[in-house]
Amino acid sequence: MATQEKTRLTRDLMAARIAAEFQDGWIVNLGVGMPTLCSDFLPADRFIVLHSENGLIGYGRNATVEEATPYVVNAGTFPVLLQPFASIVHHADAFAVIRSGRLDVGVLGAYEVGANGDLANWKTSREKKGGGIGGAMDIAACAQRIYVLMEHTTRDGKPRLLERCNLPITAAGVVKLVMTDLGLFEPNGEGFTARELAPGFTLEEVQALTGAPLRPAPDMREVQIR
Amino acid sequence: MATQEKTRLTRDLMAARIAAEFQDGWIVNLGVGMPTLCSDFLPADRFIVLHSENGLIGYGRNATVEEATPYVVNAGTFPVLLQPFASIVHHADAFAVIRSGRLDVGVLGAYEVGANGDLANWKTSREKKGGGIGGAMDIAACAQRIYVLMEHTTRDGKPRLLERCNLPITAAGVVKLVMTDLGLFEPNGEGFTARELAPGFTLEEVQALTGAPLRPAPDMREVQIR
Amino acid sequence: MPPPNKTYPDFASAVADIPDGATIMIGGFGAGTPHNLIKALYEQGAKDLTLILNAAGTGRDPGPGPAHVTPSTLIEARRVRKAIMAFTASTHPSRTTPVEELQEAGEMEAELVPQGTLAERIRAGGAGIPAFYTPTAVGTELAEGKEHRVFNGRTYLLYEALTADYAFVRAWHADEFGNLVFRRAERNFNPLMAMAARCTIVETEEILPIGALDPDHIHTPGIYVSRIVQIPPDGIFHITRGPAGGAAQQGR
Amino acid sequence: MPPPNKTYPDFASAVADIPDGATIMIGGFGAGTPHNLIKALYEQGAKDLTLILNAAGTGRDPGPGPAHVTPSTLIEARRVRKAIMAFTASTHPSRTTPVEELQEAGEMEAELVPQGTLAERIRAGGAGIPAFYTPTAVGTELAEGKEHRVFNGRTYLLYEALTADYAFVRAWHADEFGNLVFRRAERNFNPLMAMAARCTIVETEEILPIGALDPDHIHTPGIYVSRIVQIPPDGIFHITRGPAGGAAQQGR
Repeated sequence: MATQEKTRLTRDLMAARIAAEFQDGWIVNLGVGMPTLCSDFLPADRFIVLHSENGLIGYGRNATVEEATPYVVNAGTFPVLLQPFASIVHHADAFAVIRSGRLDVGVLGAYEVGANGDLANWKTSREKKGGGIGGAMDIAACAQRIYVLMEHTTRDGKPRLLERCNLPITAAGVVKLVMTDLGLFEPNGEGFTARELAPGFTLEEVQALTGAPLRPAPDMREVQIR
Repeated sequence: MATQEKTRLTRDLMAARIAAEFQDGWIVNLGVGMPTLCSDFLPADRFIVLHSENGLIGYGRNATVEEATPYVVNAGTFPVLLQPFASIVHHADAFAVIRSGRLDVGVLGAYEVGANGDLANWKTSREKKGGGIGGAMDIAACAQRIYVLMEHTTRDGKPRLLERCNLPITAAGVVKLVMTDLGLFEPNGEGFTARELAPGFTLEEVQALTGAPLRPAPDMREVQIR
Repeated sequence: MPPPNKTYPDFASAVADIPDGATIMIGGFGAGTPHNLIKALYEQGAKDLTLILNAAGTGRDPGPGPAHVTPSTLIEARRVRKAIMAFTASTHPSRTTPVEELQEAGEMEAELVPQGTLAERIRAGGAGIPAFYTPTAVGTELAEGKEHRVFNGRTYLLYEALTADYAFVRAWHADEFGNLVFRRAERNFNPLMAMAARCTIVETEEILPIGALDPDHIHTPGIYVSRIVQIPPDGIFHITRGPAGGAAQQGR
Repeated sequence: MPPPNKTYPDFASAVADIPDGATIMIGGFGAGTPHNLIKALYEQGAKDLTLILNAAGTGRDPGPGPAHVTPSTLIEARRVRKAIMAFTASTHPSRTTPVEELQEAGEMEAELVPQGTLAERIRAGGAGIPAFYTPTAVGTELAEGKEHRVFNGRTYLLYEALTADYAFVRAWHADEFGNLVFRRAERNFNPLMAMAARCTIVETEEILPIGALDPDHIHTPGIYVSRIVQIPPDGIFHITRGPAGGAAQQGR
């Protein structure tokens, strides 16, 4: 394994891996950006309801150019397909689903995740007045659990998994699982538990790119989709 | 006029007379009981939207036995007909219409009306624990104006138009017009202004059946539908 | 994978697990009442219940035969600990209801709530809103002891949300996933209660295959529904006012 | 008497009376945006506006030609005094928006509200609820200065309702009375805003005669609608993401 080529995970692989965590019967919200890729990788042997902030309850994979209509789009406004069991509600009722705790998981992008489960994904500096919250703050505060899907480091190589978030948080202590291009991690209070690592990477190599102590899970392994 | 026979108004006449007050474009809620009779007497030259607590927006006259369906009923659960422009909403949205002040008038039955416009129509004694509020308290608190449709006196001849209500009130100072079987009256703070009287009745005769001072309107006349 | 089929074979099995002490919302406002589920609950025997509903029915005039069980029947049988309603008394001042009598006798609790506030509290329960302010009932006996607060110069009362363990809902059509369509005035409280309960049980005139309903026409998304029973030919489809004002049961 | 016909001949006449200083809600979430009304407002000239909407658009990348005016175009033209939105910054951290720049420069006010709270504040405005509590944003920078309150052991924030002078709404079908039907994801904020504004102006693909819509399928009752304009063949029907992520205007 030490001689294996190091391969950061592709966005599709990251989406597919986190989608494999969805359990049968779950109601799932996929955040704008990378998380919406998950809709193409739902586990075939489980019944999953994809929910979108704009009121789609039961959408499916991304539409091809031929299939796309301007009427059926996900929260990122990309065209998707409806499932046969789909229904539509207005924006307040879409957030009624969220606030009442009915989302089994929200999969969100992030700028930073803290070892205490804090999520920061709405503002890129403390000084800026503005921000892009969208539905993330509602989802983060109210879903049964939050999974994060993000690059392990910033564009200039700085870690995004930190002991504590530097940026203003979206919600406190809500992240249960973080999927990055270097593996699958669980916040554990003091740092992160590495459950899976990208092919060819050692724990030490990933630790060097992580801003909090990494601990290997007892059964830590290479990333596997199922 | 003094020799004319005294005629208390029929329920239909009372309903028709108060319905003649509805202005073009008004949204109107008709309370359970006598007020629902108004739907059979809407002014033909005005556009009126009848709203019901159960979510019918735009119903019309009472259905005949042949026309009745169990699906289309008014707040009193009597079968009515839908207008061609009708729409249906759920109970919370039906009360959104009410609470947001969009009812131009609510026509309600009452046990008592005070000279200060107070309405009492949900409880028949101060001592009783229970009551029948239904939608009346929301309508009374939020409609632009309240018209009351009731018998002028109780079954044992006691007045229902009073200086102040004896019974617990439904809302304070909301009644603008009271239609009884003896005429049409406006609460004026100290008593009631008689706008119209039932055929053959004098102001003195009606005053004797009224629990607050009656003042004749400058143009007081016999009840006329239009 | 396709969705689970939530169809139950009969009303008895759909209400079988309701325990003593459960809180149950019951839809309907004249039209749209889940008569068959109410009857099945009566036969099932659960007691010490809390009911949330518009009105309980008169109880004294249960209509034609044993088929017509109303919430008042449950109340008369002393199986309801508390009721939250917009009518605890009859609209006819000369009649008394079982709720009034048991409440006066201290044998049950009844909370009287204006109907719009009741609907909004149920809506809030389903929407994850714990409490809200409303102008209704300010200045009345019901406002005593309630928190008053002024917004933009007007006084409002604070009310908390309502949720339930179960909701009994009556729909016109359902698909096997539990997507619901209501017909006309049968909608009323039903979609709100479906959202506010942990387990929503539906009786419907017809269960359709998945895909038969237009997603834009669905009033209650299937995610809110746990169990569906199709009303059998000998079930209760409607109870309407008879010619003399009494109840008349109607078949399909 | 039949209902009034609320049809207006064109977008210019439908927005002609909007005064300086008006508060305007604008529907849409990608899909369901009233592009033609936004463009007509831009051409009409009203300024000192308050806008309530999900996001303003990037402004810098207005898509193909002058047809594609976004709320950001109004903002860049310094005609917006205040915006209440769920996105005041771009989701791409590398880009800045006109709102951000004007806000930093003190030239306009921007209130950032979580999207679910924004939707609920608009819903409350239309429902006559002056204020409500929500769990969203507790523990964040947005909660600073807000009233915190505990219900059943959980902490919530108080938010007040939003209403507006005008709402711009995009519907699939309308009838002449203003009953509206939305298609799929175009519904989003539109029916909520229609209820929360004193004057709701609708652009629609097709105006149908009264009676053409099933009352059970209507998403917005006509009582909430004041003006309706049918999008002409040369109007903007949809603006969708092009192959490269940019905007592409689509005809019918």
